[in-house]
Amino acid sequence: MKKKKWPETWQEMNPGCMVFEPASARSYLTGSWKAQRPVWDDSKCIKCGICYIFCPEGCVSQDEKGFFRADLDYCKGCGICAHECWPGAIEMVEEG
Amino acid sequence: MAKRVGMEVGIAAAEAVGMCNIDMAAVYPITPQSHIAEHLSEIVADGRIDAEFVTVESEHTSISCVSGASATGARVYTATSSQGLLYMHEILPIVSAMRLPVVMANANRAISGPINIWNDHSDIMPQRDAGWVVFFADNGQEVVDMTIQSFKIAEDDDVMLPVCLNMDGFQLTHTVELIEFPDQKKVDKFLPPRKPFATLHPDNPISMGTLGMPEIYAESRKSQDEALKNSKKTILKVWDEWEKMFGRSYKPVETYLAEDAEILLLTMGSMSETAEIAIDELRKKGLSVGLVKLRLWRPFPFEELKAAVKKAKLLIVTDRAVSFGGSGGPVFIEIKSALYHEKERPLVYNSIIGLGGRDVQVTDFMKIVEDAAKAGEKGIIRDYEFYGVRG
Amino acid sequence: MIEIRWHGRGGQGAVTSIEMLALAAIEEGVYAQGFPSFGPERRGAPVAAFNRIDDKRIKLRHAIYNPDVVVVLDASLVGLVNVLEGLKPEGTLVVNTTKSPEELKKELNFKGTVATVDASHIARQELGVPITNTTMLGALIKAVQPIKLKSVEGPLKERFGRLAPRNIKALKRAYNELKIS
Amino acid sequence: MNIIENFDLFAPRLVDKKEYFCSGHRACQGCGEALAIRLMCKALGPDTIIANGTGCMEVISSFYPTTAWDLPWIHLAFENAAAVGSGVEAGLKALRRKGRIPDRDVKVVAIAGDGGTMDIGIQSLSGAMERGHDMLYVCLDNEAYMNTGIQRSSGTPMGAATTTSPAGKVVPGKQEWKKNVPEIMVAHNVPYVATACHSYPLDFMNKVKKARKVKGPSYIHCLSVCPTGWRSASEETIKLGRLAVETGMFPLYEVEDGKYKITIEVDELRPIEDYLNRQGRFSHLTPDQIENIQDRVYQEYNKLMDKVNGLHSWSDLKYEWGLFE
Repeated sequence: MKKKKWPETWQEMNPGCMVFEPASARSYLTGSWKAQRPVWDDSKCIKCGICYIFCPEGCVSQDEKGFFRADLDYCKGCGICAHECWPGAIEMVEEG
Repeated sequence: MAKRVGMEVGIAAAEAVGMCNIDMAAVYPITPQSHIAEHLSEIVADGRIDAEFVTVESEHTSISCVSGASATGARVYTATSSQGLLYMHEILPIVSAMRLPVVMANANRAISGPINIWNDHSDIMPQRDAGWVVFFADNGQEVVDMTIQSFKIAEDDDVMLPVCLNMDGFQLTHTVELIEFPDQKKVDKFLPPRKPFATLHPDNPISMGTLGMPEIYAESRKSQDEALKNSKKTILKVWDEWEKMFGRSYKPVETYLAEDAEILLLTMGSMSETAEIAIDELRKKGLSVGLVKLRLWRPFPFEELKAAVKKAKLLIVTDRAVSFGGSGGPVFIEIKSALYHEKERPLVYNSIIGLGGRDVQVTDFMKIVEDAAKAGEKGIIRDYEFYGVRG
Repeated sequence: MIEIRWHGRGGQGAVTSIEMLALAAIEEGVYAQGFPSFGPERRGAPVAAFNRIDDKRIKLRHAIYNPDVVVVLDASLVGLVNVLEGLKPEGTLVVNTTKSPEELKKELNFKGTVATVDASHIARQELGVPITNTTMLGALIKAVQPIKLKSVEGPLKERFGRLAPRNIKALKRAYNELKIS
Repeated sequence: MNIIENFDLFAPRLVDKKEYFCSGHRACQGCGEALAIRLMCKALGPDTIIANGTGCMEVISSFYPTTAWDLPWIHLAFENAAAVGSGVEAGLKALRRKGRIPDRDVKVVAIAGDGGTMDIGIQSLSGAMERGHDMLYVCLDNEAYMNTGIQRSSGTPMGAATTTSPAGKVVPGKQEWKKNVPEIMVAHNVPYVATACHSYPLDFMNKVKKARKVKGPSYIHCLSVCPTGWRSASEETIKLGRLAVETGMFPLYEVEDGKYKITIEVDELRPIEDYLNRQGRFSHLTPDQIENIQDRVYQEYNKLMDKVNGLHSWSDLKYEWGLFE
């Protein structure tokens, strides 16, 4: 079932506009903001994790093999990971 | 056993808070509220209650601080007056919108300028639309009773709204008088520890005080308005329970010799009792006159007020604040608009009295009523008047 | 109802007087009010304070304009403020002074009752300080009997603790030494 | 040049993998402040309550009916993060003592921007620090009122152009020096004060962890690069933070029990042009004006180094926090 974006009626409002579901902002996909996306060249990656630590979105994670990927549903394409990757393993590629 | 004592009302207010098993209080001193702050801090310092007393650096912080504590599930209290209440103004509507059951005493005092520390209601009236439950107490006994009731009302799951209890500065706060303190065991039964609806704790991380986009802002306001209106049910229920347990009755609109009266005088706060004497005197002179006392200011008790005034020919509303450039005092404006659609309604006059500590004596009330009665007989529509102003 | 106005100076404890009197009256089972003049007066400035005592519940909330009794804690105030203002013609004036009541009566041209006692002297002897608020309470009780002398002991004990006996002694001396005309 | 000098290579693997400030928040691309919060939360861990002052971070994280926070979070207004935080602390303290909530160490952390801390919020901050609540306050300083459209605050550096301190024909940007709030906090005798920057994540997180352990008030002033307000490239967010430190514009230090310590040593300060030239907000400055700023940077840096080299720790002075605790 598709989650409603807004409560439809005033009766559905939580008291005090409290939000009871933590981290529910994940329902909003900021990936649509990006004009470029990071692409990893695993052959150059030393698995240092600097891309992970410096991502303002917290959308970079490590896969089973230890390589890093951005969750493109959330990546805004800021380019920090590519800029900070000192072995040069990340390249920003234009969207579309 | 209930205890009958002589006590300054400000001190008694703090003693009443001390009976409510509060967890936290933050009170910033301001005349004429300071005795509440002082005495409550003494109760805490002497270990008579187990609570945190936070000595804040301003009223803006006292209201913010108790709100933070209330969000953790604590029972909280603050008190203020005049400029202090105005300094809180920014935060007041946030507290109600966040549905935090803060209880606050307001020792009514005029607002600057010119700076004036004496009693009137010009501090609370600008807070009319803050979304709080607002009460007025007439005497020390009511201050004590209503302080205890306020916690129960505020914290009820059907309410979850802040409550402001108004008590006239000096006239009440600095007067030593007879007060009957209820029995602590009965108070504990009446007011068990708070059971919060939701709390700020890592065991269940919730977000409080979120951003409302245009898509939901109006719905959030509507839901808050409904909550405040709906709180009257709980208020009546709590007062009913109070009467059964402690014998003293409380109503949103109290009346004195009003049932058959052709002329009604309407008052709020400590002047109401003085006005009762004026009613007695006027009755002796043969005037058909009675008194209506407004105890509940928000949510406004429309039904009760309409019922109380519908048979009268003339209603004289006294205001203790000015709505500059408006059509009268704030209470008058409210009541006049409330009666607009009524088929049976009195002529409504407005006297602005008792500003900034100007004493209103029995003879003043009599003069106000007698003058109005003359004009009322002829059906004259009157503008509001500043009673007794020189010039 | 009896209405009392107290004159003192800021810091002389007129507020304590009105509180003690109100508490004592309430302890006796009647109704009482005590309230200060609501002002920003500081130490030394002339101040007033008020009591109402009645066997019915007191509804009046305004200041006292026509007192039955005026109590003056400090003789120097007599020429300074009009202590007779609004005092009922048949009312009572109780003053801390070395003067006799007859002398003062003549001086002020007052037709009602005047009572005097050298409360400063008593207070200095009994309390070591010329603070006359509790002493003059004894004078007032003798002059108009608003309450029984004994009723005031409880509130004084609660307020003054180990200093209470000395205050009670001073109060009783004023009660006994008061001259009335 | 090795761009990750002072950076322990594989340490990122050691940090808490859980995101307490989750994806889906609506901060600008390359937002340093969002990164700072993300790192801060990792250092704090789950037993934390956040009291947030109004500002970018509150707005971008709490679109009702959703929240980016996986921590208990409260927001009331702009200037009262410290006041709300101190209330939360007092409430928890009483409820814990009375056995109404689990007896567990839960840290209250108040956060706000530079405007909410250094200008409109300094009263509530000072009050809370003076009262000694067990609370960490983190100022996320992006050097202007970014949430309302880049207006000048007391955190804005000399010469920077903002929308209320524009680079005009006569007045070239802001004409006042940045207010030194960490020093004001030191003057409150707070047991722990530090400056930090998201560009030094381990240094920042270590400071947060240290502050978390303090029983009493602590303060961290975190420079947070704002590409939107600074008119810089979004990918240079980390680099700019690093340059701020390397030029001495924003030295990283901590003051523990009154004892100053530089935590990121800089052998020789780089010229401030390296930092200023990469930001549009300074692009109008003339060489003379830059030289003037450079002199002041040296002076402030030397003042700081004097303190680093000269002061005792309070613990040497047998200082104890609180009389009866």
